[in-house]
Amino acid sequence: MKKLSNKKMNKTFRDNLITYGMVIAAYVIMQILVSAGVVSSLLQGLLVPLCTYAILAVSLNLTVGILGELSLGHAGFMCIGAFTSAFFSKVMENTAMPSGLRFFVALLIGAAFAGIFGLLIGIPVLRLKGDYLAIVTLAFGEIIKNLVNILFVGLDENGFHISFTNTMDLNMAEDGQVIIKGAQGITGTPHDSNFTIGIVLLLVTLFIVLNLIHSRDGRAIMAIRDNTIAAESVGIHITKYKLMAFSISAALAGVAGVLYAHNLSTLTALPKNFGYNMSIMILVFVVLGGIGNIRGSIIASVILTLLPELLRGLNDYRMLIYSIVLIVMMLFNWAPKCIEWREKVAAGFKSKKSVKKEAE
Amino acid sequence: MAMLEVNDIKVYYGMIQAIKGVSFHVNEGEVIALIGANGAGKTTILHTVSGLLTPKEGSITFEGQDLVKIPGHKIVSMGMAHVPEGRRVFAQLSVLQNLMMGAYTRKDKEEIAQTLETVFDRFPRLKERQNQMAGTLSGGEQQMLAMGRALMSHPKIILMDEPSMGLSPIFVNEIFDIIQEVSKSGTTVLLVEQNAKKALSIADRAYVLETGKIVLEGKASDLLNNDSIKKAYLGE
Amino acid sequence: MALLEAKKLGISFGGLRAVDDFNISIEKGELYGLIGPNGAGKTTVFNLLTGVYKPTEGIITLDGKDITGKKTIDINQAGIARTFQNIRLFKDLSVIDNVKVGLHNHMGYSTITGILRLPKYYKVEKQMTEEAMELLKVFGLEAEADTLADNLPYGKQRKLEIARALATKPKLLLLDEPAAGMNPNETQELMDTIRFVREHFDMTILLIEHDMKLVSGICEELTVLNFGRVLCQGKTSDVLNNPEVIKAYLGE
Amino acid sequence: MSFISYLINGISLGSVYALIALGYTMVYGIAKMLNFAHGDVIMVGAFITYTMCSTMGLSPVIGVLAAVVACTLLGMAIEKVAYKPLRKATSPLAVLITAIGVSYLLQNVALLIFGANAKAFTSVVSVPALKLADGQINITGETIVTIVSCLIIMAGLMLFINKTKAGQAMLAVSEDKGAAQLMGINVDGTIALTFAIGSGLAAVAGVLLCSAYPSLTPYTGSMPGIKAFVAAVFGGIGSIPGALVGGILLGIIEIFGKAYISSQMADAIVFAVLIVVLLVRPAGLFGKNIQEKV
Amino acid sequence: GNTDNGSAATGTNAATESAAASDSAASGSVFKIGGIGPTTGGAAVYGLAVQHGAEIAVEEINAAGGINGYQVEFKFQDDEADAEKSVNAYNALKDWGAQIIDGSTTSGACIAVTDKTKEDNMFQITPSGSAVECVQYDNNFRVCFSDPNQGLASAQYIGENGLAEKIAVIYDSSDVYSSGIYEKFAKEAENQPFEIVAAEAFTADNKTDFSVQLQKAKDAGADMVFLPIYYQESALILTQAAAMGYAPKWFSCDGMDGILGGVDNFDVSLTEGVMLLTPFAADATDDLTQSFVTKYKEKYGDTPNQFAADSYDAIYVIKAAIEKSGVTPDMSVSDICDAMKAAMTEITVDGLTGSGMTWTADGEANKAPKAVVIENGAYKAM
Ligand SMILES: Nc1ncnc2c1ncn2[C@@H]1O[C@H](COP(=O)(O)OP(=O)(O)OP(=O)(O)O)[C@@H](O)[C@H]1O
Ligand SMILES: Nc1ncnc2c1ncn2[C@@H]1O[C@H](COP(=O)(O)OP(=O)(O)OP(=O)(O)O)[C@@H](O)[C@H]1O
Ligand SMILES: [Mg+2]
Ligand SMILES: [Mg+2]
Repeated sequence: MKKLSNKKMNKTFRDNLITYGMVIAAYVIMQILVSAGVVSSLLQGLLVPLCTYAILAVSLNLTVGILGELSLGHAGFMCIGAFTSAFFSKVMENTAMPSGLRFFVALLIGAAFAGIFGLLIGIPVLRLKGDYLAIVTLAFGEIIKNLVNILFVGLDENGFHISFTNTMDLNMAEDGQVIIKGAQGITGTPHDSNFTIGIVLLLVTLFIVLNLIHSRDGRAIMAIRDNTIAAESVGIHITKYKLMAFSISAALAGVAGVLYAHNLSTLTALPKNFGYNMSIMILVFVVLGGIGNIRGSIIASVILTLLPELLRGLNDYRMLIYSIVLIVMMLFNWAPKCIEWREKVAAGFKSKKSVKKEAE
Repeated sequence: MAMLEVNDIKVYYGMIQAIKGVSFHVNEGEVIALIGANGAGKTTILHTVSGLLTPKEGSITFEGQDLVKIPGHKIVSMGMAHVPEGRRVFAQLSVLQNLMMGAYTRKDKEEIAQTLETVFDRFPRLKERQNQMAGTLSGGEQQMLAMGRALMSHPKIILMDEPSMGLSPIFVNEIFDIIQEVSKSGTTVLLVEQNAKKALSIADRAYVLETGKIVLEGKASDLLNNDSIKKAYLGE
Repeated sequence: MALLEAKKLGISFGGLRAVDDFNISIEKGELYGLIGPNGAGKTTVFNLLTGVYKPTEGIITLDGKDITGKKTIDINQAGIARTFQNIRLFKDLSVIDNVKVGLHNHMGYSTITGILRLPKYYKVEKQMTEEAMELLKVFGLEAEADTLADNLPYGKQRKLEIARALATKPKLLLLDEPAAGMNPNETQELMDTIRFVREHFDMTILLIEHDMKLVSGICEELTVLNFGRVLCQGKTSDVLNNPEVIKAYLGE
Repeated sequence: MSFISYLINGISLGSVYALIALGYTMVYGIAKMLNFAHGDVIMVGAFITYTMCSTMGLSPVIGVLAAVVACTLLGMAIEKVAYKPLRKATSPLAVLITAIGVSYLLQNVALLIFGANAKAFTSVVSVPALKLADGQINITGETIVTIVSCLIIMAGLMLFINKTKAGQAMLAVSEDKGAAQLMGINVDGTIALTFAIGSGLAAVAGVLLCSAYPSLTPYTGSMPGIKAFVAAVFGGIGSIPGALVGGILLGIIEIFGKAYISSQMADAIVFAVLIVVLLVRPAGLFGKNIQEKV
Repeated sequence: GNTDNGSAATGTNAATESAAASDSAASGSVFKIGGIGPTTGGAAVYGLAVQHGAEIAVEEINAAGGINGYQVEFKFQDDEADAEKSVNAYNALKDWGAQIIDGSTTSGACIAVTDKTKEDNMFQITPSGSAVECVQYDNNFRVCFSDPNQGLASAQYIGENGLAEKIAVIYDSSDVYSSGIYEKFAKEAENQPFEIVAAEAFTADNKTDFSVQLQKAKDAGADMVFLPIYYQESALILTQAAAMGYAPKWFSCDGMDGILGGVDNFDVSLTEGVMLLTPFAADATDDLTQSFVTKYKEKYGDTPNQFAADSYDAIYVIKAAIEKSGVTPDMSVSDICDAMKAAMTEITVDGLTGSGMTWTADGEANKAPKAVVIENGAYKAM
């Protein structure tokens, strides 16, 4: 009988290996193609964003798929990770700190701040349910965006100055440097992200999320998702595990933010990149890839990030086609009729194959 | 001709075939029992008859009309009511609202009021609780509500899916009495039950279902004395 | 001393007095039945005992310790586990994982150990698997260990709920209508299982049931609830012959 | 005095939110889905009226009627093509995502047809403004019409849902589609009707939104859509009076926040108040906090 | 679709794309200019204007025989006003074989692209990226004014001409352009004889209702409201102010340009008396403007705004720099850039947005902001 569950262990193990393998293979192939000079600049430029979005999707899947709560504020955590880390890197830019170490510390700072915010926000938020929880996460995301947009931070010989109105209110000394300039955000963040770092961070994210899911804590989290009352009745501490999942998810979104911030020389908190639109976009990756399906999240985020770029040839019709493709893909992936049809086709395919085998 | 004729239906859930060619018929005025183990497909058959599921193959005729071709919601107004498994009362509506929902297809307000009276007579507890939210009723109370709701449409035939589940012994008896009364008042009954003994004792004929197929049929009294039935379903 | 003692429990919902002046005392190792008409308040009593509802009056002690008004998880850790009238499994987890969730508080390792897959992770997970399989065997579920709980047939789902409750290593097990939806044969089998659980795990069991065959077959003592109040309490055979009980509950 | 004009401005803004939230909450309450495309249906309604009235010079009445009819049909079409196939999907999130797809689709179609330039919407309201206290306080005709429409629509919806058979059918469908069908209710028809009503209301909301704030672009609907979502949640999502009260409160909070705390932080203030309210009343102001029976 | 000028491979296959790119570079018979800006999303109006302005210029140039005899190909890419997408757009243009960039349209996006053009040493001129950092490298130039420049100029102009004593500012705190101008304006106000009595913000998510901002301005007794924002929001503000019976003087910057024709169906009488510093006026009577506006209306059905004019000029600036430096399309991107960079400080361009424009090595255009006031629905020099 033990064999049976060994088999299951092996199956998840194999499943995870495929996921890691897929990422590593993509990395190796891309590196070979890049060094062979056959990869377009567009695609090369997309490599880091692809890693960023894959990390975001995987991390949100922890909240949506594993914890089972709908969050519409994920971009807010990304925003916190991006701004705190970019701030640090900017402050440290002209010091003796080697850039590798600086990025590593920035990464820790971004993840830690996002995680702490996740925890702080999670405490009140996770008491709510379903769509109420969704709207409150959305609200938090928007609050973060709004506050970052009017945040001014400067540094001079007297230390840091903070204001929520304008640079003049910082009362800085003449030689002071304004690091975060409200809507203008942070400019000139050192360009420390690259594809290799992106892939490593994606693998680390996968490692954390997959291992968490298949551990005692992951089981507890999924139990809460499936039936809170029953989970309580067997002694699972609901708040603790909800917060754990939520803040790990937030911290990983922070990591994506760090990657994002160090890939571009400007960092502004616009509705486009850190607003609810982005949160929803990440949710789209998760749902399209399959709720709770980690590998699917990666694939969906890659497809949906590449799609609008590949459609550039269509010019004005680009986003129109994109939206239609999104709807069609959703129907194809989720509509029960389509699923049935796909299964039938797959079954037909299989039986043909086996018939062939028998014939051989 | 029989009132309800089910002819060689096959029903699937996605790729899984739950009903593998089932035929049976119900004559007007009869009480027919459908018994079988857990997962045999009893609920699936009732769902197919009342239009919640569509058979992949086969036909279902009710009073000469082919039900498969008729949109599910029209079946009620033809005179068929269904007391679903697990009651499925509208939890956030009041008891009274639930009952009125049962009369959705009927127009005449006075007749509806009359039916309501008879339902309240039959289930005094429902009258007491008519303004309580249905979701907070106890299991037994919900079962009464589900039956009352079905009766509100004034059906010619009523399909009941395990109406005695979770009920107290006295109430099980009561439910079976009610079923008999309903039958006596002229309504045909198709009854699915785990409590095979009770079901067979009030039924005219019965069908025994095993993993999606009918394996035995006959007069209820004969089946009650059938040894294999006794062993498999009556716990004797 | 009794394992479970409840005195003068009461709760209302709006104007409805769902449970009133409820007293019960269950000795260690007993197989105790709680019966009564539909809506009498049996499930509500379970909810009071397990902290789902807070009693507005009365006290509950388990093994001498006051557990009145405690949270569900604390009550579980104090030693009460239950099943639900409307089955509540972790439906997207496998059968064995459902049981492993039940083992959660008895075998553990830290989050970090789990994420980093330190040796302790493998050791404890192996132990958990073994222990969960033991439990599944008791209920004849070992072949389905890796199926999703949702895909189990109804009867097996009920059994899995019991296995999960047992995994929390309770002193007292509460079963809410374990035989509902089972046919007589399946019920017979369930009775054997309940007896086995009592012997094998040295368990005290309080169960709600409407199937009189099961109740008279395995319960040693009974409490009958009617309109939220105790109608009658005592030895099974006495209670079942009590005319008031016959009138209110059993019929004829 | 400025307090009163802030209050009036808050109510004006809030009544627009409320009007949108009514349609939103209606669809949510019955179809149990967050229709993220609702805001964009509003935009479509406004564009239709704009085209009819400002471009073709037809009378406002015809313009509004055309918008209502067109949006009703549009809502039903969207439901049929994009939502209905997913009704039985294993996760309710699937249809949420197609709604987002539909939202993008409507925006981009409008962008191609009407271009990105803002259009100054000509108000369809000819009710004169109400001037009080020597003209110090000014209640615009648009505000009056919006509030009156809100009240009429709210009352109409409540009557419809509680008193008509179709309305009762909606309640049943929202709880259990299968059981509703067993009552003889046409589930598909009922949901289509819900979308039809919701989208028709969206057209009215679009016209009044743009009459009060006359700037129309393909993206006009998206932010008010989100705000209306917030308003609906505020009031208790699914609750019709809740949508009205939630919308108006949201408008007042937004204006007071800007006026007395900080105009830079207006968004943050609104959302912070929302969070506080939900923490105190987890199902919104009018929402039923339904406890699961164990 | 109006962007069909780009005829080179736009296939989805990366390999063929870059092959095609090197192909056409080798053939070297045309100059390839890439444009970047939002053509979808909330800022689409600006990106489309930039696209259309440039397209007209390119058409004219090609019809007149090209630049130094070489034809020009122009391709425009959508960036949704987002920094990351803007870099993608730039990379897509690179793959197409772009040698010169006209963009990005919005400041944040533009700054991100400057990094990339710097890396590649590609010549970049932004028509409208007004933040300081948009021209942070030596290969970056711009046509429009910088934000601080406009803030400073506005404050000085108001002060020197004694236009107002008490000023209220309404600005977009979530927008780089608007908050950039406001900052400098507020700083400079300390040196000027007027006082800022109210500074009220709005955000991209909260730009429907301006009643509070206006009420505050009114209550503070402001005799002038300074609007360092775009015309779309300005139109709403003017409408709402009129509705509440508030009639201060209005002063604005180049973002206001477009108010006369940019908002379809807008009641232009509301703009009577609005003052703005702008380099472009669509109803100016000079031949250049007239011909541009006519062509634009014909082709795109809209009145061009200042973004379109800036972009039109940008193409002519590129032309002037190419002619001055004598670069040819077969040269490498970097060589073209180096030569054009040097030429930029030597050229003088008469454009829609200024006559006699010259550039400094740090990328800024020298042109005097023209102060205009709207009278009878038309700009009039002040
Ligand atoms: N929605 C579903 N999807 C997939 N399979 C299903 C579904 N519903 C039922 N089944 C399967 O179809 C078969 C018949 O189920 P059905 O519910 O009809 O049985 P039943 O005889 O009513 O059993 P019970 O006595 O437990 O009510 C079972 O094997 C069941 O697992
Ligand atoms: N949360 C609640 N709100 C309101 N009333 C409730 C609630 N829970 C239970 N009740 C009421 O309390 C009474 C007792 O309910 P309970 O579920 O305990 O009955 P029961 O004895 O378990 O019945 P059954 O055998 O039918 O399950 C019922 O009348 C029920 O309607
Ligand atoms: Mg069944
Ligand atoms: Mg009960």
